[in-house]
Parts: sequence; C-alpha cells; structure tokens
Amino acid sequence: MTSTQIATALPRDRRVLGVQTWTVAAVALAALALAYFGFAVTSPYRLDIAMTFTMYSLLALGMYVPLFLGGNIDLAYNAYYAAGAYSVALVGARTHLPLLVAVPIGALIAAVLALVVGLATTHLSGFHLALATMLAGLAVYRWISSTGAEITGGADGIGGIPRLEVLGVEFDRELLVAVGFLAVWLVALCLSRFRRALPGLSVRLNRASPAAAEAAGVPTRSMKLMSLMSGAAIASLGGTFIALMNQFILADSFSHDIVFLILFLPMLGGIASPWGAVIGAALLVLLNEASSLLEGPGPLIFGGASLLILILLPGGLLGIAATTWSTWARRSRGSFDD
Amino acid sequence: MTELLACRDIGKLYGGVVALKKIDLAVDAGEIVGLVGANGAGKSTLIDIISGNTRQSRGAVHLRGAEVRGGPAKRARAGISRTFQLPQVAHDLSLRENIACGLAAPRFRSPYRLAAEWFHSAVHDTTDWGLVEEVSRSIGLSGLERAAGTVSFGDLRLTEVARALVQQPDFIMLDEPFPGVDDDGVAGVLAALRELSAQGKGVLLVDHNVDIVASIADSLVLIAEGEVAIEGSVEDCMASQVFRHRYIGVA
Amino acid sequence: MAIHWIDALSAVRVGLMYALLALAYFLFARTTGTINFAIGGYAMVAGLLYGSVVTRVGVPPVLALVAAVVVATALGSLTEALVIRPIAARHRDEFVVVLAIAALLFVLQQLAGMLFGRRAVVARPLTDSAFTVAGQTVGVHDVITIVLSLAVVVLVGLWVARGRSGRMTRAIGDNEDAARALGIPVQRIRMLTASTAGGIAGLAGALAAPQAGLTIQSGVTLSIVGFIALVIGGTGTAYAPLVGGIVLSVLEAGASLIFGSASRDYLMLAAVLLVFAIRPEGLFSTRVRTT
Amino acid sequence: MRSNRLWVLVGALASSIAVLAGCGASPSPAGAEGLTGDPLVIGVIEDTSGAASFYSQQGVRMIEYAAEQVNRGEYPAEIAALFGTNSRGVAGRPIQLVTEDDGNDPNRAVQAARKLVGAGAKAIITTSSSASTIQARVVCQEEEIPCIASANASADIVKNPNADFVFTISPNSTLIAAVYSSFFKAKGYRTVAFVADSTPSSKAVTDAYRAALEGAGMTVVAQEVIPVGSTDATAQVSRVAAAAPAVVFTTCSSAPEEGLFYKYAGDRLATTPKWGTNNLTLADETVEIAGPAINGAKAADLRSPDNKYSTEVAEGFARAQGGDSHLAWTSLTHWDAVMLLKRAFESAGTDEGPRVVQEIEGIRDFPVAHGQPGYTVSFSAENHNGASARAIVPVVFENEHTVVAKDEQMPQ
Repeated sequence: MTSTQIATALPRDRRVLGVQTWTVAAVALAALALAYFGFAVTSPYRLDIAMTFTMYSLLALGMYVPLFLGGNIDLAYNAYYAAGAYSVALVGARTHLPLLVAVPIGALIAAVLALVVGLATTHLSGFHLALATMLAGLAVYRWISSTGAEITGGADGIGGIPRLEVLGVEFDRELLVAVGFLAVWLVALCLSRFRRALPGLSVRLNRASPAAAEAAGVPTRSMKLMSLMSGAAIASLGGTFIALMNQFILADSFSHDIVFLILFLPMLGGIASPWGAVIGAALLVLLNEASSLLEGPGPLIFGGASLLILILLPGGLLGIAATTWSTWARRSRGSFDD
Repeated sequence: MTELLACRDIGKLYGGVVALKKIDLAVDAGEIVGLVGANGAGKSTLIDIISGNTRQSRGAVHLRGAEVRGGPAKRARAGISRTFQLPQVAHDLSLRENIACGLAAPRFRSPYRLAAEWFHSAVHDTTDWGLVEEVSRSIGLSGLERAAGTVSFGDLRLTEVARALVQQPDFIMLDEPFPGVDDDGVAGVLAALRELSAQGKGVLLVDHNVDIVASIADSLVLIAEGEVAIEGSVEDCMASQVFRHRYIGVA
Repeated sequence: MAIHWIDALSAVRVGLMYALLALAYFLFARTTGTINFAIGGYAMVAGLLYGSVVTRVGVPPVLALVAAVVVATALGSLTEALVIRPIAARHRDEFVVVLAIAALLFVLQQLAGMLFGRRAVVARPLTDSAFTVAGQTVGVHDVITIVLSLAVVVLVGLWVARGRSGRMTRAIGDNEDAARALGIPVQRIRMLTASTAGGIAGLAGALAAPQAGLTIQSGVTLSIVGFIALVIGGTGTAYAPLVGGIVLSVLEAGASLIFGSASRDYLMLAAVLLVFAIRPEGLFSTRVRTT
Repeated sequence: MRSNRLWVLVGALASSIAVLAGCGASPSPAGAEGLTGDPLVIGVIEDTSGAASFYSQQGVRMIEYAAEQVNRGEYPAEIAALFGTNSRGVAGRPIQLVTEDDGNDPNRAVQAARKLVGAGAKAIITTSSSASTIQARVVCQEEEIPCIASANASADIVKNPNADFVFTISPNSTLIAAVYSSFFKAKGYRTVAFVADSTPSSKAVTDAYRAALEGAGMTVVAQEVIPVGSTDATAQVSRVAAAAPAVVFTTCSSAPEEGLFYKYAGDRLATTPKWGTNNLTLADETVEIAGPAINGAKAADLRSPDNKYSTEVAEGFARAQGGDSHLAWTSLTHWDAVMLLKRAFESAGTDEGPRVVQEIEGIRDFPVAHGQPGYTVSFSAENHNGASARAIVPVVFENEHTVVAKDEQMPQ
C-alpha cells in the first residue's frame, strides 16, 4: 500500500448513500467521540486519560500540515506545547486577566516561536532541519527548566491555576474534556478540508517538487512559515488543555521525549488523513487502558509497531481500512454488474 | 504588435562552463515562438532563467517592458507560466489536484491573500474546480481522479500543461510537451495555444518534433552553442539550408 | 583562566569519541545517502552491553568490547537491510526515511531498556590501572581510548582514499546508476559501509561507557553530538569527521571554561545554525548538501 | 505481497498483546494469613523507568516488606512499644498494596494517582521524584485522601495550594540548607562553589541551597552544571578550581553526573572540602563512576549505623530480600511512612481521609527508622513536614563506603 494507492482509494467525491464519504466519517467519529466521552466520565482516571488523548491528538494534528503534508521535519513541538501550557499557568496564576485570553496568547507565542525557528532554518530540509529544530526544542526546554526558572517555576512548577470560567460557566474537568474532544474533532475536520483545497494542495506539491510549486506561483517560503506557525498554534492547544485540566504544570513535562511519541501517532493511524493522527492517539490510549502500556515492554511494542508500519504498510491503519474498503466495494460492485 | 517578453543579452555560466553565451529573444503579444536546438543547446536553461528557477549570469528578462526580478513564484504571479522537461508533479495527488495547484498564481497574490485563503480553506473550499475541469477538457485530458503516480508519461505532460494553463498566464513556456502524448492530446494542446494566442498572450514552445512546432509557431528561434543561430518566420527558417542542417540534421 | 593540560587531554578524548560517531555517520551516508540518526543508538546499545556483561556477568573487558562492536556491526547492517533499503525502494521522500530512523532509535532505546534495565549502567574500564603525570592521574583506559580511536579514524581514512572497495563507496555516493553500470557491487558495498559504520559507533559507545553512567537516553544525546560533529566537519573527506569531532569538543570545552556548561544547549544550537548559515557544506566538502 | 505484509503486522501485534497480557497481575496481601478484616488498600506510585527509578525501586520493595511486617505483626522494639508486639494489620485489617508506575513523568503521576484511587486506595505513598509528587498531590486533595511523600526533599510539596492532604517525613531542602548555613558558618567557610546537573530538579535544589548559604553571608564563587549524559567533567572541575572556593557543594539529582564530578575533582580539588546533599549517598552509580576519588567527600545522610531501629529494619529487609548491600535512606523513610499510616488509620478508626489526616497532624514524637539514634518526627496542622535537624547524620566516604563523620558536629 503506497501513498499513491491511498489517494486512489480515497477519491474526493466518493459517496455513501448519496452523502460524501468525509461527512459520513466525521459524523461517525463524532458519535465515537461521544461514546468515548460517556465512558470517560465514569471515573476520574479515565477522564485524565481522555485528556491525554486530547493532548496527544492536538500535538499530532499540529504536526500534520508542516510534517506530513509539507515534509518539513520540525521537532521543536515540545516548545509549542509548553507555550500553550505556560500561557495558561502564567495568566491564571500570576495575573488577574480572564483565563480565556491565555488561549490566543499561547497560540500566538507558539506561532512566533515557530516563525523564529522557521526563519532560522529557511534553507534547511530533511535531516538538517530535524537536527536544528531538535536543538531549538532542547534550548527551549533548557530555558523553561533552568534559565527561565524564575518565570516558569522550573522543577517546582506553577500551581494554583484557577478553573476556566466563561460567561459564568465554570469549565470543570468533564466540561474541559468535552471541549477538548470538540477541539480535536474540529481541528481534524478543518485539516482534512484544508488538505484538499488549494493551500493544502500547494503545500503537498511543494513537498514533491519545490521547483514546480514555485513555478505554479506558490510563495513557498511564506507557505512553509505559515504551515509551521499554524501547526505550532494547534499544538499549543494541547498544552492549554493540559494546564487547564491539571491546574498545575512543571518543567519536566516539556522535554523532547514527547516529540518522539507524537511523531509515531500519525504513522500508526495513517498519514493520508489528519484523522490518522487522532486514530493513532486513540490507539495509544486504548492500549494504555488495556494494559499499562507505558511500563515494561509497552513502548518497545509501540515503537516497533510504528517502524513495522512504516516499512510494511506505510498507509497505517487508515490505509489498511481504505484498501479493504475499496477491495470490498470493487467486489460487490463486480457482483452487481455480473 | 507589442513586445510582451524580451530576453536581453542573457548569459549563463555553470561553474566555469558556458551554458548560454548571449541570447536576445523577443515574443510579442499573441505570438507563438518555437524554440529549437540540439540537446544541451541551452533551451531548458533559458526557460529556467525566464521563469526564475535559475539566475542568469548576465542580462535581463523584460515582461511588458519592465525588467522581471525575483523568484519563480513572483514571476508566476506576474503572468509567466511554464512546464518542465521532466514533468514535476506530486505523485500522491490526483491529476485534478495537481492541476489545481496552478491556481496559486492568480490566487496567492500577496502574503495577506495567502493567509486569508489558508484559513478560509479549512472551512470552505474556494478552489475553482470548474476551471480545472474546463481546462483539462480543452486539452483532452480525462480521468482526473487518477493519482499522478499511476498515469502514463504523456498524461503527466498534459497535467503539467493544464497546470500551466490554469495559472491564466500572459506568457507560457512549454518545455517539450508532446513526447508520449497521443494525437488527441497534441491537438488539444495546440488548440489551447492558438486560443491563448488569439487572446493576445505569448507562447514559447520547445519541442523536438519540428513539424508540430512549425505547424503552429509564428516564428522560430534556433539556438546553438549558447547563441541564437537563426531566427525568423517559420517559412524562412524551414526554407533555410542551414536551419534544416543544424536542426533536423543534429536532432 | 589558565588552561590546564588535563583540560586539553580531556577535550581530545571526548573529541575523538565525537569523531568516531561522526565517522560512522559519514560512512553510512556515503553509500546510502542517509543521515543515520540511529548511530547514537548503536553506540548506546554497545556501551550498555559492554557495561552490563563486564559488571554483571564478569566477562573480561576486552572480550566484552569485541562483543559490543560485533553487536553494533550487526545493528548497522540490519538497519540497511531491513529499514533503509525497503523504504528507499518505495519512497522518494526523504522524510519517510527520517521518520523510520527516528522510530528505529526509539525501538533501540526501548529494547536496551528491556535488556539492560533503565538505570544508568556504569562500566568498568578496560583496565583499572592508571599512572601519574605531574600530579594528575591519567587512566590507562583513556590512553587506550585515544590511541584506538585515532587508529580507527586513520585506517578508515586510508581505506576510503586508497582501498579498492573504499574508493567504490565514493563512486556509489556520487552516482549510483553509473556505479552500477561500471559493475560495482552496489548492495555489497552498502552493506559493508553500513556494518562498518555500526561497528565504529559501537566502539565509540563501548569506550565511552566507563566515562559516564550510560542510560537508554544516551542514544539520542550521542546521535546529536555525532551529527553536529559531522555538520561541522562536512562530508568532503574521510578525515572531515575527525576535524569536526575535535573542533566540536574544543568549542564545547572552551565554552564551558569561559561561560560555564549551563549555556551548553544554547551554544550547540547557535553553533549549528551558524555553520548552516555560513558553511552549510561543513569545513571540508566537495559538494553542497543542504537541500 | 501486500497481504503478506499485513499478516506479518498482525502476527507482530498479536504476539505483543500476548506479552502484555502476561504482565500486571496484582499480588494478594503478603503475610495476611488469618487476618479477616477487609483489606486496607494503600496505593504506591513508583518509577520503574525514569530518573527516580534508582531509589524508587528499592523503596517499593521496602514498602512491600513493611506492609508484610505489619500484616504479620512483627516489629522492631522501638515501634513495638507503640503498637504492642502482636498488633497485626491495621486494626486487624491486612494492608494491601497497589502500585502504579509514573515513569517520573508528572503528567503520568496524576493518572497513576487517579488509577490508584480507582483501585480503592485510601492513602498514597509516593516513591517517585518531588516533581511527580507535586503533580500527584492534586489528586489527593480532590479525593481527600492522605498522601505521604516519604522520600521527597522539595519544600514545595507541603506548600499550598493543594497541600492539605500531603505530608513529607524526611527533612526538606529548606531545613537541610538552614543546617548547612550555620554549620558552614561555624567552620569559617566564606566561599562556596556549587556543582549541579542539568535536570530541572537539580536546578531547584541548587537555588534553594544557594539562597540559604547566601543568606548566611557566604559568597558563591562558582555554579557549575554537568549536562546529563556527559562523559567528562574536566571543564567544570577547572572552573571550580580556578574559583578556589573554601568548600564545594554538589547538588546533583542524577547520580552518574555527580560521580563524574568527584572522579575528575580527585586530583585538582583534593584539598578542598567537598559536601553533597543527601542525594550523594543514594545511588551506587555515584561511587562506581567516581572510584576512589569519592573518598573524603562528605554528605548529610539520614541513616546512622548507631541507630538500632535503623539497623534492625535494614537487616530484616536484607534478610527478606536475600541480601541487599546498599540500603538507601529513602527506603527507611518509606518504612516510616507505612508505620505512620498504620498509626493514623488505627487511631482514626475509619478510612475517611480528612479524619486520618487529622490523626497524622496529631502525631507527636513518633519513633522513626531514619535519623540519629532516638530521633522522632512530629506533625501538626501547620507543619506537614515532620522532620527536624536531628534527622541529619553527617557521613564521610572511606574506602568507597560511607561511615559516620564523627568529627563533624552539625547543629541540632
């Protein structure tokens, strides 16, 4: 299963019962999310796991446009994640501003960080870009954990973040998870639309052939910056939600370990669609629920599965589903035709 | 007729090697110019220089009398479009999607427009799929749902031509668009070029098939050893012994 | 501040470790065109293996060193055969290879965690003996490390420049199809360089193991420093990694002496961005390889 | 071909799940034969893979040992006097432990704590790092159950917000720093050089000590950082040597890096007094890396060979484990945590968290297995850290092992 075959397996106007496939998928996923939410509220622990799923999903969705559409390997995502979380923490614990303003502030800071990273790495791609951005992520972590510890609280963290309150409604843990799910659903939906419209197509052409994209009138430099910045802003939401949920954050959570983890989520789910990132995050959480994945052999299996999928089935789970679907559709159509 | 595009005293060095010595060339509005020459004569280099994909070592390119500067994207937005000798498409996109990328030139006029389209597209698809459909049909390209990685070489060429056409250019350069393309496709492309010409656009056509080029071009330019060897109307050139010898003899 | 000669000696020792890692990158990239970010992973596995079998099983250190290098050699060739070759056969996108190698590094890390535990493994040196020069204790292990590393760098340099198969690596790196047409056994040479690269990384890891408590996280750290040394040195000649490694180590030690090590991460980033900005091809190069 | 690939993947996943299924069975209460009451579930947060694993793993084994001793009703004399010799379980109920791993990741610490609560835990003992406890205590606050961070030294753990249900037993860094300040002052040290590693917690510890020592009038002439994963600390030693401090103070969190410093400090800082925090004596790695160069280094340990209670617990633990050479002081404080919980649950007569917390706050002069001989801890509603300076035992490395530094009189 190559990415080419996926493109054929998921044409843009395939219809099921007269409704576009993506609409069916979006509605089905919304139903799934609702079911999962119903399950999550049954215990505080499950609610935490649901929030972790939200955070992983948003980080992985943030990577989707720059990395999986554009091929720009930005590994400074721990910095964007931190931008969202620390905005909430600092606005909530150190100022009297309404906490809601922390959301755009976090997204803005993340986008500006991404802009700086993007400008500093203008001429880099591939492994060199990966190295430079990874070092940028390490530098930001160093700043959070030591140089800027007076602002960020370092290892002691920042506590006492109040609950978000909008128009008199207090966002308790359940409501935050519900809003988080909604955010994931909306972002994935928007990204899957973006992917098939002109800007998304331009990003993808640029990955295949920068010369062709330039010649077609795509301002590739601005576009790379745009994709890095919007990806960073989406990822910052992951940090926003975690900080709002836990009401406490500290430096140790923002090391580059998390970048490696979320890098694998879209691979597992399938990189042909942003929903793949969400499916990957769901899979991680599901395995976590079934066993203590993150202990013992869990990470090994997780990494090994990602590697195997990359080597053997680069379409990921979505790719497998798409192949099965198109094979089945072809067969059933064939039998009707006969 | 008014001069649309002009190359003045263009020279290009690769390292120490001379690729183009001195090229002067002009295309008028509504004119179709055939550019011919042996392999390695510098035809593609000249196209790269005009489109901005390569920087010339000397000389200047003028569009509507003003010197063209900046990268290919800026020139594309100014109205120059092109195809590549080796088709440059994204293999994981369908033909339709590849062609649609040409809409970038008229749409992303400024960083502000790019940003606006960027966010708008996440909510509402404003891509002009109708135009993509129409242009493709006009050059006889069908089966637009197919992924670019699965189609024939000829269809890839047509995809590139269609992408160049949806850019709605004032000046279009086709770099060997015909090898591998069937007769219907060739006829379709030629018709599209005539249509452009009728609208007062300029065309620079490079191909090895001198008969096809001669059948449509208003004038021919032969470059050899990095210089314009012969230029003139199609009739004059085809009548010229030197031309026949150098071009048909070598190619 | 006066620079003590022991500072210089340490800088050379650390620089040679960086150089070995960079050399491993260099060899791997030469024929496969891939920056193998799992190089540090091989070094980490080799170091943990060396430390574990010496300390826990009681295997003689020299034997353990050989075993570590053999395992790392195998890892290098397996990477080429099972990861890079199948992916490169299907994808033209460099970024898929980058992702696969990131996943490989993660897998190596977790595998090492399962095999050797997640705590730091402290290895015994090849020999405990030491001698005193001008009041400073110098371990014999350090001297062996320096001599062995230099020998490997020189031998590999000679092989690439003079050796029959060594020169073939150049041909493959320049133009694979042409090399194939000339009858060069491309796959075999690739395998040879990939496994040699693995072995060199393994040597670097095993020799460094007694200097620090290696953990499974060390893989990423070693990958990063080796890559930076490669970036600084460039890929022009087989000796470029040596220069890159020493330059990085001297810069690092110098910066630590002047500014303190707290600023290390910032300086690394600045150094890399600076090199990319002004000499993207590294100090030594025959061709530009940035994009 | 494609279906072959699919099968390889399915096979790999199936075998992984089989491996996973083999893990994670929960043990029944040890030593509880004959105890009829409902088990009292105590949750333990451990770190099997992160930076805290080197003391967390032994800590968990000690908690298991302590729970087993409680279930059997077998205690050293010091505690038997309090409970009675055959006081089995907690008011006759066996202690049952449930354990969750947080990998020393603060985000996972919250989930681990919630999972423990979900498994019925009525109290939580944390054995992971301070950062992890600081995050996990939020759950204890929400669920209103007592949480004992018996090994953590951060002073922030018992600071509000979210500190109503959390207790620490060992001296925190503020207390130890205060002891050091007057101690160094008495010894006439005017200048100090700090050596830390690049972890956030080391930075936090260093800042705490630095503030205390500067407050006592000392001048910090150098503050060096050894990046985690370093293979060399020559430059740091050079800078410290050039600054010529009266005393060197190592405030690392990561053991190998601390060892690396002592290894290279052996020659050039041979005559400078070197002190470490109570982290220095925790892990074998420090000594393994430093080798003989560690000899002469001093530290504030919490374990005294002269303390009979300590020795008895240590020997009992070693017997149960089949001989564990090096008992970290953190393991002793975990033993104390279990005893403290038994005491509080018994006197509360209920599982209700707020009542149990009230009982802990009422505990005075409770004998503990760590500290100097006869050392006790006392809590109150205002003071959730029961420690006092008498917990601190100055030790010195001789022949690569610690012995009590008899000539060092630290303020009490």
